[in-house]
Amino acid sequence: MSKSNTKKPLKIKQPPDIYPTKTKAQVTIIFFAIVAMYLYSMNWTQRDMVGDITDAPANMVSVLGKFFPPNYSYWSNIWDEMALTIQMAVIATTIAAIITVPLALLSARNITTFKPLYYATRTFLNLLRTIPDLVLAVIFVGLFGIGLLPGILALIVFSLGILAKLISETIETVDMSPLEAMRASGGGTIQVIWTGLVPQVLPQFTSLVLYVFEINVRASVVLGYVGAGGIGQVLQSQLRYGHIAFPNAMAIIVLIFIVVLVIEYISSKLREALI
Amino acid sequence: MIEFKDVSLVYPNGTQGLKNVNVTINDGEFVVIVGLSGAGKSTLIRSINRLVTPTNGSLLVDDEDILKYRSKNLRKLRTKTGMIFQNYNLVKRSNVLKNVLAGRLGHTGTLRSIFNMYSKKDKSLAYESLKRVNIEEKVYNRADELSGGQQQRVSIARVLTQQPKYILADEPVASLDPPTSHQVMTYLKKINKEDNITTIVNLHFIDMAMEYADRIIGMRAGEVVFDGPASEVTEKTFEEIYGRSIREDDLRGGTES
Amino acid sequence: MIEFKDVSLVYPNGTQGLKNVNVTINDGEFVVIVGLSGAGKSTLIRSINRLVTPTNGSLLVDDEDILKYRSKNLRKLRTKTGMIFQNYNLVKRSNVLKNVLAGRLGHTGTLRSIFNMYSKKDKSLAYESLKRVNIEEKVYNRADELSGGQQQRVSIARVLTQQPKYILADEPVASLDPPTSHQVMTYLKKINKEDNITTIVNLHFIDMAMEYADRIIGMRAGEVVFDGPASEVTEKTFEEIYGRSIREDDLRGGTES
Amino acid sequence: MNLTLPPKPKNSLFKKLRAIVITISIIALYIWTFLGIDLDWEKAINKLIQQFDKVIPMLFSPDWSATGEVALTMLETIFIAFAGSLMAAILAVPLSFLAANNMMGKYLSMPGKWLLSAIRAFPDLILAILFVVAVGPNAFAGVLAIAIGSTGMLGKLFSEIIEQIDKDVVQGMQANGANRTQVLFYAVLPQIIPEFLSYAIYRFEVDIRASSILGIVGAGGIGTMIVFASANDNWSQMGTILVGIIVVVTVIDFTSAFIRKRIV
Amino acid sequence: ACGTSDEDDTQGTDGDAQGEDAAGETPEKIVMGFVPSQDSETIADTVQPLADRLSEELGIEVVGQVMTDYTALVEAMGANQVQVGFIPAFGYVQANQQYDVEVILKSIRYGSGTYRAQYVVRADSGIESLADLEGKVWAYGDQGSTSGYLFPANQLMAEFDIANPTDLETDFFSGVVQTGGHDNSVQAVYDGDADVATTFEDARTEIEENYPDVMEKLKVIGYTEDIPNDTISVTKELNDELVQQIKTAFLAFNDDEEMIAIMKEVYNWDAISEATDAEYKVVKDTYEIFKESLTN
Ligand SMILES: Nc1ncnc2c1ncn2[C@@H]1O[C@H](COP(=O)(O)OP(=O)(O)OP(=O)(O)O)[C@@H](O)[C@H]1O
Ligand SMILES: Nc1ncnc2c1ncn2[C@@H]1O[C@H](COP(=O)(O)OP(=O)(O)OP(=O)(O)O)[C@@H](O)[C@H]1O
Ligand SMILES: [Mg+2]
Ligand SMILES: [Mg+2]
Repeated sequence: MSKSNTKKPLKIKQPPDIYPTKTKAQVTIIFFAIVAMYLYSMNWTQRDMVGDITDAPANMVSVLGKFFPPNYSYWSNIWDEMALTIQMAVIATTIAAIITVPLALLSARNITTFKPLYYATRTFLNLLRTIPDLVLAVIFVGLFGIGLLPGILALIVFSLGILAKLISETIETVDMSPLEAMRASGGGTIQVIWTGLVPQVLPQFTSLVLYVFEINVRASVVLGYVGAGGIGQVLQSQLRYGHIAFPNAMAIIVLIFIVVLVIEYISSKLREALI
Repeated sequence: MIEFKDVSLVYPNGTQGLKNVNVTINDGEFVVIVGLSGAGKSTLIRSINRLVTPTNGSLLVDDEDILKYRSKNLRKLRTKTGMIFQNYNLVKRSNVLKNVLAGRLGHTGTLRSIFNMYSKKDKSLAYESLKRVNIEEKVYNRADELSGGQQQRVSIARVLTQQPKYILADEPVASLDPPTSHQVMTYLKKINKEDNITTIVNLHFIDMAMEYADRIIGMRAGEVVFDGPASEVTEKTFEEIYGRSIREDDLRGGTES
Repeated sequence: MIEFKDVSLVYPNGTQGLKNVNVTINDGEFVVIVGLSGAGKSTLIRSINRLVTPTNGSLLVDDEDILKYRSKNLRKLRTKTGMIFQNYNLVKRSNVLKNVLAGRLGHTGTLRSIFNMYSKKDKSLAYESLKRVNIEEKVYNRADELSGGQQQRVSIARVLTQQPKYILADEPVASLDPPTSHQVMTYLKKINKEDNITTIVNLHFIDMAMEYADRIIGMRAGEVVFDGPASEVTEKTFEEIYGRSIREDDLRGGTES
Repeated sequence: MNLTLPPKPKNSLFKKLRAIVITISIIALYIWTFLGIDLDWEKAINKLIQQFDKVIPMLFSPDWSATGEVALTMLETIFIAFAGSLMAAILAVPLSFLAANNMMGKYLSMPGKWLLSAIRAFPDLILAILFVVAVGPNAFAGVLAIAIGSTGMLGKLFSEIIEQIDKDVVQGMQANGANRTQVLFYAVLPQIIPEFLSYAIYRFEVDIRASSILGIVGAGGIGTMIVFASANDNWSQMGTILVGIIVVVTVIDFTSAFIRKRIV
Repeated sequence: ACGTSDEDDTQGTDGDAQGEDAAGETPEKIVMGFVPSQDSETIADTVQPLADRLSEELGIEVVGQVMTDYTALVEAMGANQVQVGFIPAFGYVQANQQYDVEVILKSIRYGSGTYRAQYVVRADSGIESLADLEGKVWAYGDQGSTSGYLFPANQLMAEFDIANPTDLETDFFSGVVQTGGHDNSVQAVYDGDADVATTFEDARTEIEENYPDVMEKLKVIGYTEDIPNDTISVTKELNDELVQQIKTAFLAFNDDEEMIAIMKEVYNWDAISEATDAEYKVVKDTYEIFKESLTN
């Protein structure tokens, strides 16, 4: 039992340093590498800068000032587009949430113990998330022509990548012991997942789906750039009129902001109801 | 009847969980397994319902070698062996009734269980089981609203609902305080006697083992080092099981579990 | 010396944590507090270093009423009372040495501690403390790489480094198995004797309390229901503390703690 | 054994009402959605059949002659995104503390949360205009735009991490007599730094992808190429761009995993 | 520069980019911003050849930046962050009105300094004149497009005496489709989603590759007034002498075989010619009309 006799005498002469030299060296090297890269990037990105940085804040403030006060009367023109944006987000989020379930299960290490399948799903999802939303939108517009459908499809694919990853991570953190108990009482795979896993992840699932819903509402602004419809497109064309339309643009932004806040509020209430 | 015939188990990482275990447990017995942490108690118990699979030897439950079982048979085996865990393993967010009904999973079709369509008989069975462990008034509480002892009683009710032939309990009282522990052990013993269910329990505490067991099995480093009626247990038995006297002032260099 | 004079504590939600507690703990004593879950053991211990603040009465530590203390004095008080927790409360991602040095925080200037500029004396003190609990070879391991018993020893080393006058330990062995528990208790006892540090420990288990305590305080529902040397503890004492005999077959209607 | 069914659950009226309200609202939402949106499937599918051959095969036969340009642009994008994300990561730290419940208290954290929300509400296009005006159309305007855009997101994520720290450890430090600053450095920071790092690195990846903003400010970057490739219907070039992005993001993934292992 | 330099600066963005206040000084560096016109078929993503060449001629460093949105460019010129801008007509008008930016040159495409917008309908639709458009569905790219929206809308409003664009969209037409681009607008008519599309002339060729019969299936029933081509404009802070030099340098490209080839290939330009603010009056008038409806 007494291991003390066999214990190697430690070489450290007291008092020791807080970190071993090797750790210190590694962290220092990484730190300086990051700082060096940062300085280089800053220098590089500023090479074409002509103006004096001291004017910057004043310039910004004067432009920002042109957005205020927001022209709230403009809201009456955009209810339809806002509604359309929300509707697109509802559909996209719903479909993404449904497709996510099998994908998330397949890419959760603790559920999919068959490694090749796990890695295949992971890789697929990683690739999916790599594609920028702008590219997705552009490709779908290329495939389906202009309209709501490509917008919705881009949102689905885009949110699928995020949602499946987040949910599979949630699944990986669940308490596996109830699942074991279900298995020990003779449950089949689906029964075990349904009775042991689902109740544990449901609140998280709901709040993540709502989070993605919020992202989808915001993303419609990007979709506007490629003409995939919704409030983003209105914002885009308003900004083209220059200053006189800036207050309109601001009104749009405020409206989006309010919608997102409302979603956040509902989401927190729903979570309370579920937990 | 459960028979271990020269059973060994090596975990994928090379740890020897069980080493040439030969044990026969007869129907209706109340067996307590004791041993240090890491001795292989859980491994032994979990072999019986194949939550882990021994790598050598044969393990007979009701005269069939369960080591050959595949999914279908496995579900049957698990349906007749109920299990109780140290941390109760309840679904914290589900209510008590739902947790207890989970004991019927092995008897219920997948679709029916997904839509919570348990038969009336199942539901009354679940309620009866809750009554037997005296916790029926919590039937609609969420599991995480209950104290530790109450949760363990719910998990006993879950096993009762399963109507098993064997009950395996892996340190059912390790997370409970002494009075509650005794209460839970008493329920287990009562069920063992009333329903004649063979019960195998892992325990850390020797005094409790002595009090409730018909028979004690001592394990150390994957091997069975003691096997006999509780009455035969002596101070020396402990030394064998724990590898030293338990009250030794092992002040320096005591190994960690 | 610690004196509770008619101390009561009501939590904001109305729970009565302590009720008219009158207790005096002398320097150098090794006191164990026992009681059911929810009896107020933690509340009592945490009052002493003001992690919670009693709402009534006065609590004297070294003849000063600490209930009046504000931030500056509070830091001083906490610097001289070391605390050990059930779940060790180590910073899991920091290494052992850094965790132990945290014991010096109360003695170290803010700036110095931010830049890890501890004096040589502090560092060797920390290392000595690690040696005393026999875990010096893990000095650069991250805390989460250690087993439970090892983590608890690190947290003892942290308290030793603090060179406190009092050690408060809130169920220091509740997460450990019996042999490891004995080891940890032995270290605590040894420090209590060698350094003459007054030590107050919460324990669930009566047998362990009996073995290590000079004096046992029993609590129930926020009140002190027993206070006396370990030698005076009898079967009846338990009944008083737990509100019933611990061996009673309270099969039906047993209330949960 | 006599059969007794468990009593029916008696839910509070409030809970029942709440469930009904939620169910009805959700149904209403879907009805509203499906009535409001009409998708012309037939047309979309016809279009798909007709366009499929023109887009998909081209995407998968990247135009390798554009490799050099894509590589160069990617490099530019990396510099810009790196500087921007690092700036955002630093800016987000104090903001996240201001917005964290357990640091500021429930009500004092509200302004911080609102500020972060407001920052996130600004679309790229407007941020781009602001920074072009501030420093001119160049890569640095891109850096600033990315920095501000990312600060909103990182600040929110960071504050959520802070809200999840293990309170026991904080209490352990307090019991040692540590003051607020010491608790911050000894108990809070060690718990949050690894997560902060992973989110910062994750955001760096996102910034490399979400570079449409860079086109608006004339910073070049991969976003400009995407816009032009789509405007000119140059799908094989789009393929090359995609390959470029996938390669870069994968490389970053591996490097960051390596760095994280060292630091965490 | 160019006669407006004496006007008061009302924007508070008077910081000279070089930190020198004298309008007569020559900047060390000129930033040239380029926004590819939406109303053109091919879109270039570089302005480098022009910038390099200009730099050679002027002996000043010239930095060229392509931007994907002209609102940003207009604002940048307002803050004098960009001194020379290649802006489409509509953007120029905004820049001129808000920041006194002055046009000096314009591009010549297909031998002309102007282009037109057209009305496209299905050949078999029976629509023959603008009057027949009443009650039909209108497809346009977006509301900021000069040829796609502003000019046709202006023309229709004038011709049928409609007060504002909203009335045009809701009362005159039975519906509108915002398509995001000229090719999409043509497509919408081709597919039957809209009855008429307004695009630059002749956007039908944009989709000819995919729909070889588009030229027969769709016909053009009318054109708008001439719209001036993209401008080359300068900020008011640039001194007159330098502006003159820039003008000369650009005009000299017309005589340079190599430069003409580049302009043709990359920007789809035939030549560069002088331009005055007066030529953009027609756009200004249009802008004025829309201003009204935007601000209420
Ligand atoms: N899944 C596993 N993979 C590898 N080794 C394992 C695994 N499970 C257990 N072991 C190892 O097998 C040995 C026996 O473990 P087992 O859990 O059976 O002990 P135990 O007696 O139940 O201990 P405790 O009292 O701590 O529960 C131990 O050394 C343990 O570390
Ligand atoms: N922060 C708090 N707010 C409200 N009530 C509390 C709080 N902390 C403890 N209590 C309540 O005060 C009573 C005493 O709790 P305390 O934690 O002191 O018990 P204990 O004896 O330490 O129990 P255990 O053995 O479970 O640790 C309990 O009823 C508990 O629920
Ligand atoms: Mg075990
Ligand atoms: Mg406690």
